[in-house]
Amino acid sequence: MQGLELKLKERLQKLLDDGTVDCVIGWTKGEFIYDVTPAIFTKESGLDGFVYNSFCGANLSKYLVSQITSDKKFAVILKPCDTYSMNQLITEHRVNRENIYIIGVGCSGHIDIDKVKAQGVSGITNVIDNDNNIIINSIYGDSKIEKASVLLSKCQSCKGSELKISDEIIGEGIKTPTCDERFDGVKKLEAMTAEERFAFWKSELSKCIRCNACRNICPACTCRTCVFDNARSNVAAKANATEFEEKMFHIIRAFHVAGRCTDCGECSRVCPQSIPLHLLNRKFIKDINEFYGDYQAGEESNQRNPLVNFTESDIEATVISDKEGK
Amino acid sequence: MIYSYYPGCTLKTKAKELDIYARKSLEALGIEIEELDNWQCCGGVYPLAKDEIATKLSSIRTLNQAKELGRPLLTLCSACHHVLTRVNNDMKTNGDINMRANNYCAFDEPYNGETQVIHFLTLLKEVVGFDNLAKKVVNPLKGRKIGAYYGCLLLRPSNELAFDDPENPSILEDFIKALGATPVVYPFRNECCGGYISVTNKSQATKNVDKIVASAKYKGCEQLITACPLCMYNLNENAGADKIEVKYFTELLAEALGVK
Amino acid sequence: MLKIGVFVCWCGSNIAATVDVKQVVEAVKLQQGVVFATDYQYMCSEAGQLIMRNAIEEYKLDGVVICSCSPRMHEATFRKNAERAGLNPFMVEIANIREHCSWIHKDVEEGTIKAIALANAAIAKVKLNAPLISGESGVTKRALVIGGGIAGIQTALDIAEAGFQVDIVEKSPTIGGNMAKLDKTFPTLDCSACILTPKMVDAAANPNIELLTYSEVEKVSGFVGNFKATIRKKARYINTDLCTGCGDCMSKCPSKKGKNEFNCGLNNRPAIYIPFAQAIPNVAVIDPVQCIKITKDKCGLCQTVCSAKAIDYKQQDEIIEREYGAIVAATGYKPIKLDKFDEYGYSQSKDVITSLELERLMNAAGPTGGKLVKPSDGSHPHTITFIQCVGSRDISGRGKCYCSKICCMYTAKHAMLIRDKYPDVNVNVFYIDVRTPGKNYDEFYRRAVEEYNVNYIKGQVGKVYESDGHLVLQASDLLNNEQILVNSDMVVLATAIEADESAKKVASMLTASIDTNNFLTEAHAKLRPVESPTAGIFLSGVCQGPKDIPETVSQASACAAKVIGLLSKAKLVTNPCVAHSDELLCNGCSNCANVCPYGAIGYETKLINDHGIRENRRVAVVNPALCQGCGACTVACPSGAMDLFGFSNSQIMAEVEAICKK
Amino acid sequence: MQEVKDFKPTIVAFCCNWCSYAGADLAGSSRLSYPADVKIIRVPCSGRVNPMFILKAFERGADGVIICGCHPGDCHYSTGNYYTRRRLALLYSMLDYMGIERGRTRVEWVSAAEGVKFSTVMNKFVEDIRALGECVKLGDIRCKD
Amino acid sequence: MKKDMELANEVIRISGANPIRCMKCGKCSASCPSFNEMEYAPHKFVDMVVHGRIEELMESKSIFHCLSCFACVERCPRGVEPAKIVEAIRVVKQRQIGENYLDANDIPAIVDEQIPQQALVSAFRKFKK
Repeated sequence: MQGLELKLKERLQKLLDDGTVDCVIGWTKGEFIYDVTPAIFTKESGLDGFVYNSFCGANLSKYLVSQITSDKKFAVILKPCDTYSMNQLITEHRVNRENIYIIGVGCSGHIDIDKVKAQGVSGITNVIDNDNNIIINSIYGDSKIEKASVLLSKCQSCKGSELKISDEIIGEGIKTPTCDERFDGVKKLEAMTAEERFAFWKSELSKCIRCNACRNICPACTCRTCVFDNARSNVAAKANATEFEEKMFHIIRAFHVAGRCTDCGECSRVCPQSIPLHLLNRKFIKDINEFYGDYQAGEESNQRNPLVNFTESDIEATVISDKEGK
Repeated sequence: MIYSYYPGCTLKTKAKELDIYARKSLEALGIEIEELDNWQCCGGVYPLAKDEIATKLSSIRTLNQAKELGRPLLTLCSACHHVLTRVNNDMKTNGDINMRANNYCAFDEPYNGETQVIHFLTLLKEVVGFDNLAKKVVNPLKGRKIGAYYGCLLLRPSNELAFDDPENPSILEDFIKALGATPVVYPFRNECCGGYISVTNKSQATKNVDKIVASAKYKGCEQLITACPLCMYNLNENAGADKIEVKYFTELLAEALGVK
Repeated sequence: MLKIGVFVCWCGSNIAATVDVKQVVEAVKLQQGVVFATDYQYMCSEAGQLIMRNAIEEYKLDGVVICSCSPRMHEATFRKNAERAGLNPFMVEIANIREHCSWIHKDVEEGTIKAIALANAAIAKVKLNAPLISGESGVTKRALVIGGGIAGIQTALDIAEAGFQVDIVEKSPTIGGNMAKLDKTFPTLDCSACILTPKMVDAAANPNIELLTYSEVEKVSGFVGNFKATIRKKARYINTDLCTGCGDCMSKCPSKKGKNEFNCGLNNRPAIYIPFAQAIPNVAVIDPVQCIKITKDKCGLCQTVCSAKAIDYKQQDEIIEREYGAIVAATGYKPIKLDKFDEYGYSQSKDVITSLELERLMNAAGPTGGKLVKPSDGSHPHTITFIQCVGSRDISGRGKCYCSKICCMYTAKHAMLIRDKYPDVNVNVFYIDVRTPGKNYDEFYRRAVEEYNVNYIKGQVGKVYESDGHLVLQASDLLNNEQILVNSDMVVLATAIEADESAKKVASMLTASIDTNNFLTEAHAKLRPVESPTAGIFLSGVCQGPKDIPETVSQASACAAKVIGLLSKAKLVTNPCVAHSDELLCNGCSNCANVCPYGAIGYETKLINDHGIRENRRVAVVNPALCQGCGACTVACPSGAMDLFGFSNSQIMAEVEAICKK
Repeated sequence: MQEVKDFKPTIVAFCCNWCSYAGADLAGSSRLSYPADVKIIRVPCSGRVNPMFILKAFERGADGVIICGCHPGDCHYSTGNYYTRRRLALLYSMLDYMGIERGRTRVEWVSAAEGVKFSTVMNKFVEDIRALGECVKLGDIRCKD
Repeated sequence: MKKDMELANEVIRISGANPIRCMKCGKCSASCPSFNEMEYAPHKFVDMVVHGRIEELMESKSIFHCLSCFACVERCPRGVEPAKIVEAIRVVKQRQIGENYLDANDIPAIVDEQIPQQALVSAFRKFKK
């Protein structure tokens, strides 16, 4: 990992120096090693504080959306899974590809600090992540942890090591060994009775505080003004006044990104209430795959989203209302 | 694939030939059947009244038995085929009959018309294939002019039986052709001989039979074949002055296959 | 605060019998914004409209709700009326309390409650209506007629006479359709060819008409005034400019076993053929399936005998794209197949024929030169029996549920013609009812009975069979309560007619609606009988429902009048209920453009002032001339930037809320 | 038990102007009855129906929502109902996934000529909704009486 | 009159047929192989049921001459199913005590050597309760 950080830094400096780009979207270090924040570096500010380590799991593609009208050129560091979002943003004209220089980084999975801490490790000073096991240096000594057990949830259903779009590639990665099948969570819910499903979502969604973290991180949720913020939309609300509004917000949010969601998992990652929001998006993905054939949003740019597409022989909508079973 | 075979009452008594020749022929054709244990009478007639359940139960038990064995149910007698097919349809499509019958029978699992009822002729046509049948014929019945007598039970109502074109059927003619004989099409082959009233009103039966025989002879039939013991009896016993030889189709089949 | 007026129509007793209109008036008065409410017997009458206009002026109404019949019926009437009183016509909403309420409910209390709910929904909606101004679009001064039978020919001739260009697209090699096959026509017994062929010639000669025979329309896009059609001209393998129609090729062609379509398959034709002597265009066509040269690359005789050098075995299909202002469907009919009616023995005896086959057998240009003979042995028949309603009025699933309308009359015609030409032939007709509405029709049928002694027997036929060298009909004679056996040499089946198999595809292409029998639906059964509900699409002839020739021709001309009316307009008023995009909300994501069937959404990079932030943004722009107002884009748009005038998000939500309010 | 029998559901039917609304008109002019619980909202095309309308209806107390459009292939706007079919299959599946009774939502294709079908569909839908009873899983309790 | 219609409705219910659809074309009677044996022909049957004349039909021997061959059902253009109506009347009659058409005691006198079992089974099923 440390080697990769150096390589990146060196290359980015060069890109800034030779004028290929004006800015870099990367991470800046915080107080602790796991305390990293997405940041924009400019030629003027230089790459001081630039960091790339096992905790740089966030998807940076969304930060380009607000730069669409900028005439500056940006370098962005994207992991394989982030490139799907980039493709989707290009498809929807939400970023200006001409002004973007994509550095694809090889990836072998990123670490969820909460999962590390949950294993009883504290006072972390450094992490050495070169193997299936990671070594954690802390003020109380070193410990060795199986990497798979502390991966980010989204890495546990890794889409693979292939970069779907990039201008250059730095470092090699491997597909992280997946811990669970992508749709296991959805299937588990589907196997429940309607009453159980209802109770599950009622208890999960009632935790929602409408902080909009899911919406803000989501690389598919890029509306200038969200319908839920638009006073004239008849559905605007700043907080959930009723159980209905909790459901409404999340159903509509999932519906609006259906066919566009790349399943990056950021929504669940950032949710302060730990609501498994990805289970909503994955339900749509699973249905789309089952009803209309396998589809991966962002697999390439300029794909046609299945919700703005059809075939004459599509499955009838009554497939749901006439469905047998629980 | 083994077929559950349902002979029915008459094939065990007065229509033994229909049954025996069928068994021999199937053996020659390499089709395996197993007679259903403890089969019950189909009831002889399909009860048309919508509120009749009891009279359908024996058929339902038979159908369910075949379902439990996981085999199609092979029929031979036209009347049995008619009754079993229609009762099976009821179990598939009529919720009321289905519910009441299942409540009464209380099988381990409710019976919902899962069994496929297949007539011997359909088996010959679709499973064996008339082309293949023709190849297996050792004694072609060359030069014999044979008329098919369908009667009513196999064909009607066509939307339920789905056996053949009710007004211009061809399965028996194709069968006759496969045996090497010449099928003779005559208009009254799908007209009723009056089987149900053969006990109570012989004179009426005679009138019907005479029309059928006259029509067959006019078109040049030398012999008729049938799949129905009731028609067989009626055409033989209740014919007026003019008679024609009537055989079960299985007898001809056995003859042509050289197993008679 | 908007001022709303509500007008509740009784529609005589149609509404008032099941809906307490007074109670509706009282209830709507309680709604916020309603400053005036009243009821009247017939709101659509001049007196009713005056009440509305007066109220608009007196109360300075901003919006109007009419509780009446379906908006599909009188929305236009009331909108016009509002305009007369100076109110924008799009400030009118209709609550459908007749078709959707009084006519389907019996209980007055229930009906009244529902009527109030529907009125409240309309009030909620109208409060959010905005005045709309209709735009304009141009009209391509050319019409397309699909089908070259008598209906299509007549429509095309009338349109061409008015000075507009018309294309007739006919799928078979000649125009003329079914009428060209007929011998005589009822009720005047004039010869079909004598009245049809001059029209065919006129159509070919008219400089405003272009005939595209052996061609099919493959795709239609666009909208009223501005359609675009893709037409496939199938390869004839003949250069039509060179072919003189001499027919030498036909006599030399060795492949003579093709079924002669024109003679209903009663005789054969060669692989290269001219459908019939008066065919228009009078040029040959090669059946590619039958031709030995095309299938096996042998023969080539026709090319050697053709002195005009017109034969081209390598000819390919040609694709033509044209623009039209109006499209006429004139796809016609065909007799149904009789394979489900074999109790009549159609497939078992050659002497059982359909009425259309009889037309060919009696036609001087037919396979027998007009001599009526038994098809089985060519001998003279002594008795001919007609059976009516073969497949008509049949709900068993075998036939068609409707009356085919023409059979009673043509059967009387056939019976009469046979008795006239061959007085020695006995004619029986089995009928259920004899239906003869029409000028001189019943008189015509009575002549068959009274002058020509045609034996009409009330009853149906159960079975037709052969016995002793003739056909026997086992039938009911209902008036005598007997089952009778009738001997006959020939049996003629008055076969039901059905919409041509192309109708479904054509309707689908034209987005014209179609009924369960595949007949095209008219915009209104009584008041707009020749228009499809889709603007710019018109219906001519039997494609709309069974008709005889006089009716077909009148309808064809009526249809032409409507087309001419449309094509004569310099500009069309467009529906202002179109989509529009809020630039401030638009993400420029293209989802809306992806679902737009009209290509009406484009993108522009515009300088946007978003609350003081000025920047160039890619935003969707709707072309109102192209947009037809379906609203598919509004749902594809996640941000809600795209909305629809007249059916806006907030209007529909307001209706939902009003309806769900307990 | 008595209560169930007297239950008057609120049912919102979105009907496209060209086929299903006309089909409903035909049901009316043919006097083919269906329960007054069904209230129709006219939309130009079934493709105009936004999932938010459906959810809004439930919020405001609807017990069932049905969307009717032209038969696929016969859409007045050529393709609108094809999108409807996809959108609603997915939306309904999501509602089912969240435990909402799937009988409360339906899509039916009714042409302008199918007055009989319109009436049959509505009778059946109302019957189904009556059997399901009041919708308590979706909806704003403040909107209930 | 009211009682007659009640009986007619009972017959219609048992039969599951729909006599009101009849358009009086006579196709059933044209197809019936027993027409000449019957006092009331099939079309007449249908009409009498529509008009509630069940008792007359129950008294008629016609109901026992129908062969249930289904020719009328197969060919009826209106889906009326006359054979089912005849059977329903037969059933209503037999369900009345002592109204069986066939008496077991008469059987030995009328059977012959060859008669198949099935003929007896069917005769009892059709004509006796």
